[in-house]
Amino acid sequence: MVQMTMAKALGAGLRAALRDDPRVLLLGEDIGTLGGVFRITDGLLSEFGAARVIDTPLAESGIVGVAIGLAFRGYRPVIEIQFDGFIYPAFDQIVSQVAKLHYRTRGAVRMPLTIRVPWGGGIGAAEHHSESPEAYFVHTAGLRVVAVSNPEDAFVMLRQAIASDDPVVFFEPKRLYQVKGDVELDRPLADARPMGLARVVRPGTDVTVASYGAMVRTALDAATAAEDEGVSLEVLDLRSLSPLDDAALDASVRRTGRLVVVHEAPREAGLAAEVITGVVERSFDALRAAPVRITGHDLPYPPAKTEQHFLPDLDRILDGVDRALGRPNSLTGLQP
Amino acid sequence: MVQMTMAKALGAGLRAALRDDPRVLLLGEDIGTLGGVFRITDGLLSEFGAARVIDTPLAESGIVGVAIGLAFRGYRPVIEIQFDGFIYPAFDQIVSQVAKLHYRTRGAVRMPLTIRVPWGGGIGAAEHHSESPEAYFVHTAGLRVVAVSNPEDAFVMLRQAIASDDPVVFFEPKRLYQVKGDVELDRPLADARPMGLARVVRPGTDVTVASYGAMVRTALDAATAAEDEGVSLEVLDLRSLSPLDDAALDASVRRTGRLVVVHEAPREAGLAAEVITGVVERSFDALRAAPVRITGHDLPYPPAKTEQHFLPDLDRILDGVDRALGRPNSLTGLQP
Amino acid sequence: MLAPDGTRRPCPDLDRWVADVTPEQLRLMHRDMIATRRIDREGVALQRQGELGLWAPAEGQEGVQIGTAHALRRDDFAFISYREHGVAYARGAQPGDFVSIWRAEEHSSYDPYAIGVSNPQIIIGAQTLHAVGYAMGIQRDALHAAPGTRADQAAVSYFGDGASSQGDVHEAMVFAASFGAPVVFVCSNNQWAISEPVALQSRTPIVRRAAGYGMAARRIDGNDPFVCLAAMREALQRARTGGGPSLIEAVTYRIGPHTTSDDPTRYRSEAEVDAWRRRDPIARLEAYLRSMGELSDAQAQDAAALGERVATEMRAACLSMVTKAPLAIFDHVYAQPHSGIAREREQYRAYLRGFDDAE
Amino acid sequence: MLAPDGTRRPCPDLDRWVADVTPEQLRLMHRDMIATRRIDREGVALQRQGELGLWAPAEGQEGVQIGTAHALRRDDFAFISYREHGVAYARGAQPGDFVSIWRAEEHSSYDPYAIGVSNPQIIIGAQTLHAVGYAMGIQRDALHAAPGTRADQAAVSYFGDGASSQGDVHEAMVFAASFGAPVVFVCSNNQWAISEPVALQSRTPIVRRAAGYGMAARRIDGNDPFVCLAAMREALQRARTGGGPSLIEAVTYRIGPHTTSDDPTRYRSEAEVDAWRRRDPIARLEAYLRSMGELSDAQAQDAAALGERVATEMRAACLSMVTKAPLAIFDHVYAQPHSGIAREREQYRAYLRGFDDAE
Ligand SMILES: Cc1ncc(C[n+]2csc(CCOP(=O)(O)OP(=O)(O)O)c2C)c(N)n1
Ligand SMILES: Cc1ncc(C[n+]2csc(CCOP(=O)(O)OP(=O)(O)O)c2C)c(N)n1
Ligand SMILES: [Mg+2]
Ligand SMILES: [Mg+2]
Repeated sequence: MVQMTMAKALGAGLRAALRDDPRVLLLGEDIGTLGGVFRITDGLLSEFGAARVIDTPLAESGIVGVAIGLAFRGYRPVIEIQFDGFIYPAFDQIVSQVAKLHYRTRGAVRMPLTIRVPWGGGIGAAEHHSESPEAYFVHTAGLRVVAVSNPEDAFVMLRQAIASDDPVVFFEPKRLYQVKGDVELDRPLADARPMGLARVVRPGTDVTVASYGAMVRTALDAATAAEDEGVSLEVLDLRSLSPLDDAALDASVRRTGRLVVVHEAPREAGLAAEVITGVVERSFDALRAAPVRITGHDLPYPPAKTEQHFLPDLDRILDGVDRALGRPNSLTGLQP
Repeated sequence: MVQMTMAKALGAGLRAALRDDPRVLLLGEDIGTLGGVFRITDGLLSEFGAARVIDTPLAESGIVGVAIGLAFRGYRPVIEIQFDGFIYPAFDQIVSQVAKLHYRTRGAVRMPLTIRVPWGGGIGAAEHHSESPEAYFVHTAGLRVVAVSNPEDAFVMLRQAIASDDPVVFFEPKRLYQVKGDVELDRPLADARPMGLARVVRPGTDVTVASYGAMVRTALDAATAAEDEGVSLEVLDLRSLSPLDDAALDASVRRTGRLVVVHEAPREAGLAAEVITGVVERSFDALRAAPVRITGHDLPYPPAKTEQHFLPDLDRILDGVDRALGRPNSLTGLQP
Repeated sequence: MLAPDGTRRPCPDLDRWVADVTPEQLRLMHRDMIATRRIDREGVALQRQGELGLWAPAEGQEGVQIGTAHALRRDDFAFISYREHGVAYARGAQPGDFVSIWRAEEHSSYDPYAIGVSNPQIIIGAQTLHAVGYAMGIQRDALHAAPGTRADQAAVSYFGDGASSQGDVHEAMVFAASFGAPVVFVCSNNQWAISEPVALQSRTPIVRRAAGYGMAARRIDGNDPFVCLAAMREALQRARTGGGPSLIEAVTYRIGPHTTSDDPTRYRSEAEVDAWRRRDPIARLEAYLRSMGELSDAQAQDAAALGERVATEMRAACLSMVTKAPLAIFDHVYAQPHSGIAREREQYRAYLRGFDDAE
Repeated sequence: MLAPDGTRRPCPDLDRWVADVTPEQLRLMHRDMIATRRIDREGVALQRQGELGLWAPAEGQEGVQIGTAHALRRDDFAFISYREHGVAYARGAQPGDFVSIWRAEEHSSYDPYAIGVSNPQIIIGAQTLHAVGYAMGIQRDALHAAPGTRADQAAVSYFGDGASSQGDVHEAMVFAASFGAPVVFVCSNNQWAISEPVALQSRTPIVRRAAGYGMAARRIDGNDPFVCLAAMREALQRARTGGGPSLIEAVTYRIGPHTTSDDPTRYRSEAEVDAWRRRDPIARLEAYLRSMGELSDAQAQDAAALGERVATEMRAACLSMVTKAPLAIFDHVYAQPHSGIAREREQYRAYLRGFDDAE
């Protein structure tokens, strides 16, 4: 067990994958000499060479498209999209090709791509550098989508994603890159928690707070604060956004009867709607109150000086908890 | 009042818009001499000339990108995307530019684009020709999204979309193109039902069935069939997918206490999740049972010979109605 | 190389690439072109008879498809569009393979690895990037190739004149040039992208794009199968020997409609089509072979008979196709077990069972 | 046109385009270059002091930015990237305009229509298409221009060497050529895209791309402001007179880091930077003006003083910036009333009110 930042854990995950499987290779902008703008791939070029750590021309559709061709040839490409907001030029190749080729060819062609996306806000960045596009990919059948919230998961789930024979869109919360945590570097991958399962990161009894990525920490902070008020929150880290771990969600909501879902992405047709609708479909009888969404607003990401008004924080989560508990809250007295 | 197909009604809408506003122009692949692969723009090139009915090079990002530039210059471009599945190459320009430019420039630059999308399945087509990508755009703040279900709405809402100062993604169900209906060609636009409002297309008392596009007809058929069994369905045509007409949804659900949402698009993080979650948030107390989704499966669109197993039909809707009513249904006895 | 009337003209640039070609090889090309056209005609007929939803005819383009395909080695890999069934046929696709997609039974038919041809691509231009990536894979495999094994495969990407406008095709050329990838881009410039003439895509020959990437290129008569073979051999050899990517613009013509749904009378004249009919690639090779005394009537009849056989098999395969079972739509969405799809399949199974019970 | 040491060399191709340029005009260019550099230095300083989140320096690229911008007419329109503040300055952007984005107070500052410059584009290459569309709008306006009104505006798009790989830039050139749009593409090839050398994007000069579209083009010394002016005038005149689009590849160098977050020592040598420092565009124009006796010490001091004034104003504007009120984030999402945003704003207003009440 060692302490390391998420950035280092991701680098360690890539190194392990490159070492363990000669078919793994990395593609991206500035991932070579520079080691990536976040230095996740630092040192990998000199360790594994330019044939496996590939600085690409500046063209995201091209990156994903050639990765598809490499997968056709038996490789397992791991792509770094430089920032969340730069994945959209590759959308067609991801949605029409990566997600569909295995289905199209009835299994003849596998697409074991991993698309790493430095992700989300809270870092004071310029426009297009704080996006949370995960719902687009969750809505796209044929992809798996995961999000990590701590260095251990980053290290393990990245290797699981690379080992997966299905394409995985892998979301890395930028604002946690420099946060440290314990990482077990030597545990065999086979012994690790499967990528598709959620995790109860704090057990509780009154309200389930389901979240993922950077918001898990905020939810944990909210749970600590709530405890002071005598409210016990169960915090669930979804980890896998597609497929969702329905069993874990249902089990928690059946215990608490109340649900708050938290994410940075805008609300409309966002992931919280899927989580809530799924719980409603399966566990309507167990719900003691309407589930609550605490999310980004339905705006383009605002200028970073105002991003604290966009991003869910501890107080907004607690307000949502109040709603879920039927206690006075910000919406009390408002028209619905 | 005249009878015409939806295809003709759309053509009439474009003609009226071109006639009424010299800043309106059309862009797309094969929309000129050919009149579009669906002949929606038939005759418009000869009537309005090549400066206003523009056959473009084969490049969707290019089409949307130059339309943005035309909007910068004060034009109101109307784009035809040849088929739903070909909108993805333009995704970046739509999501990062069309949706954000007005916000980015604090209102200095308007983006009154209309992006017409021949849409959905049920026409026996090849891969990529039956997609239902609406949720991607609903999740994108800064866009308005509408879907039409009959010739009258097609004629009116297309002109409303073009007249809107905001960008509108306009979904046209391909399989209704040749279906006829009454169209009032002379009613002033100002007197028409606003684009943002839903419509109760069949009042009922037991279950609300909310839908849009081609599925509205299927829902109406289901309502007729249900009536024979003594069940009264209220069929709501959402029309505006973003923003949703919450008031109409709530009013209906508060009457019926039960909700079934129907769409062709895959379920996961699809629009039904948004509709249901919104209703749950606002009208939980009025719900007498868990709302139900009847949607496409979470697959890439399958080969058309099997599409009837993908697309919601009358029977699947009635099965959903049974679920909403707590009557025996296909899920009875299954694990959740 | 071959004039429209089939006379052999010297082509100093390319002659050496076909100096070793035997009459037998040319007869094989001729045979495959005949079969390709016969497949096409059967496809159109089947569509008219309601057996296929759509067909995208390649009539007139057999020269570039068969000429270039015959330059390929077994272990090369071609990434094709929806109109390149000639390439697939020449590489070993079976008659039934051509109908399952257009009958909408499947999204693709043959196993790409079995014949070294990708499933036909519908998204315009997308396959060009896949070819480049595949070629980059070839480069990487070569680094670790066991001594004595061949590591000099090439990838090919076919695409149309309309496709040349797509950003993906540009990015494919950028990547190919940047990495010196062993790939050949074959642009079948058939003058039309549905109703749009090539002049709308480019005011200058598409071949000139290559120089902008520092890529070798040739513009050839795509209705001359011989020159297609030669230019493709040259480009493949370049790829195999570390010379990097090439672009071939094959000037040809789509004699038929864009697809069976298209009505080309709306946008082009019969006179134009007729002029191109007189440049028919099959007649051209046939005239050449005949003038050399290398195609007997019996041989020509054999080729025609083979074409008939292929067409008959294709029709039989078409008519005997059985739509897959409903639950099969849930297969192959993922390569590994997936809780979401498993549940949906179960739910749909239960739903369908309700109908059985009802009966 | 100007050697690195400032001596005037004949340039037969382009001399006529600047034959009428007065020393006063050159002094104005010199002044704007000084101001641009001063803005840059202040931007970097402000970032280091924690007042800005980021700054993207243009140091070394003032020649192409100011040289080309001075060729524009008031009624032309430029679509720029995040690094073209020199263009914006020359067109009339105010000192405070340069900081609000990098201070993350706003996504854009000046009114694009007021100065004929778009908001700076961050998505690489996206703005090239906007310029082409704008130019197509110019063409259409010209069809209905009232007699005596000017209808011969041009659009310009600036972009980098890295951007040249993006599909959008290709599609922009395809559309521009296809429609003969009055647009000038200015590629500021500053040798680097963050850490990637231009050779990774293209093995051949980017200017050669133009011929592939049938577009006129020139590769020029981007550190020679005079030749930038000349080439831009030529290209603009082509646009204004129906000659269609042009590409200018201006060979220049990014002296600073990609942004203040970047560490260029990881990927390039000091020697390389030094070599380019010796080709400084400001020193070059200054030497030329001095050699002509057209820049007195007083005039040089005036230019420097103006630069100081701009920097001071920029700093003052920066430090006095007030972050907008929380609810302002809901403004301008839509141009017309929107039920969704209205409700969200109300809900957030109520939420914030809870804190007031609490206090
Ligand atoms: C991205 C995308 N846009 C549009 C289409 C619709 N479409 C199918 S074929 C075609 C024309 C293609 O022309 P070309 O590339 O010249 O190939 P050809 O059909 O002539 O063989 C178009 C526009 C598509 N399939 N994909
Ligand atoms: C679509 C997209 N991908 C990636 C980025 C990240 N990025 C910002 S600037 C840059 C390099 C751009 O290089 P170049 O076009 O040469 O312009 P320069 O920065 O040198 O002026 C990159 C990769 C981006 N902004 N947009
Ligand atoms: Mg073509
Ligand atoms: Mg650069």
